[in-house]
Amino acid sequence: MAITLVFLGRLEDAAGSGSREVPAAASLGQAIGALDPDLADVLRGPRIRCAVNGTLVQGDVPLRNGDEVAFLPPVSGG
Amino acid sequence: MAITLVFLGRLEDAAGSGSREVPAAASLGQAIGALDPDLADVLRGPRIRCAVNGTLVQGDVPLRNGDEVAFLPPVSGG
Amino acid sequence: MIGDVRLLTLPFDAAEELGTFTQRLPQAGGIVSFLGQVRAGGPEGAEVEALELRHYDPLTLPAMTALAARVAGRWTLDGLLILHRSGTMGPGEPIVLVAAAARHRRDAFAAADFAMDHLKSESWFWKREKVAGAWRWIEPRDQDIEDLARWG
Amino acid sequence: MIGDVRLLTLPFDAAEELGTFTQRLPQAGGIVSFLGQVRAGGPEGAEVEALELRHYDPLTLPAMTALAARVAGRWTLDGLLILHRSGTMGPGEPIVLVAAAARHRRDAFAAADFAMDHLKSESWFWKREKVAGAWRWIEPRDQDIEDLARWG
Repeated sequence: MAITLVFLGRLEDAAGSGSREVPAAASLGQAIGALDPDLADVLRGPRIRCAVNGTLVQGDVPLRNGDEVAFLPPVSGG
Repeated sequence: MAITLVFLGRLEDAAGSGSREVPAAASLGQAIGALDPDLADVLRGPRIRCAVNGTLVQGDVPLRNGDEVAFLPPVSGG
Repeated sequence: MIGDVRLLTLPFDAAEELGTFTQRLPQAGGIVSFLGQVRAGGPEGAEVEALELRHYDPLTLPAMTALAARVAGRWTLDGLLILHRSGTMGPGEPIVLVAAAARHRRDAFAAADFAMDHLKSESWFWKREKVAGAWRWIEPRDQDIEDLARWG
Repeated sequence: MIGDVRLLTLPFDAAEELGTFTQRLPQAGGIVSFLGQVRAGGPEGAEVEALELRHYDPLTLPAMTALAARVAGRWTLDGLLILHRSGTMGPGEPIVLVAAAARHRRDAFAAADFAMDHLKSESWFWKREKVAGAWRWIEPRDQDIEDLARWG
């Protein structure tokens, strides 16, 4: 029973790795709340977007076992 | 004692060749006036520009023996 | 229309790619291309030793493909090429190649320009640079946001 | 700045020329190019079998060089390439290649766009096309004059 968190760009430095498995949580908010408070604060930042299983989401959404949640800071590509 | 006339673009068709030698004339106006009247009319057209020895000229200008006079219709390049 | 959109994780030869694209489009009167490459030599001697672009598989290529469809819908094109690197690159290496082929020159210029503005500011890439041995993440530039605002 | 302005009377390989130009400019972040080629296939089946550009030696290359200087004075560029064919060309053959290399993308786009508008409308070339076996001289297009007016 786990979900995968993916940290893109500078969030990788904040999280200490590009991704990690965490215990399943009922919602995105609960998954973030279970993290280290400093990291949780960063992930709740106004410019951080989230995608669940490759689809962008807004606000709190329910999660299911096996979901992949990506945290996306502002892009700086090309 | 001659000058060279060069006919660019569609003026080549009007002149029958890309260039020709003609007897020296004291001025551009005289050189044009000595040509077949139909061709002279075309060369006096408002959109035809002239260059003498590679320099654009406006209006009537004196000519010297050996000059090259180019008649330039509107460009359509590239 | 010939569309060719690729996310590349290995170096590519921009001149060869553009040559191949062009050969497939003899009916196009004009082809405008933009090549973005890792700059050799930086301002104030801050030489970028390496540049890394990270992408996120579930989002990055699908968004590039969606952008290509948007560009193709906005201008009359014969062909559109969008190649973007991911991974680590050294000075002088190509990062992005966009080419738009059209019967009319203005369409090709506008399409390539629009595609680049949107790739730069909206596509799912995160960039970091290695300067003086240290990696640092690059924040988005205000200029990129301004460039985007041009298209209304 | 690297300036390369040539009037060519024989076919050229546009991809190879652009590759060579790019290799000389590792410090440029962006390179915008425009390639104009003889269109294969025409509207309403009026296939252009051949295109001929005539130039006038005393004027044509000097004016191209002057245009390059004007472009280089107006934008901050690392390099500017202007190649233009003269003579007879078949479908798919390159006619003109312009490339502008710059630190900033906007400069490269604007410089290439400006150079093309001015090459098209002001440079000393006269064009004729062979359609259905008959040559006809091409008159300037109103669109070219409008394109020029954009630059004030």
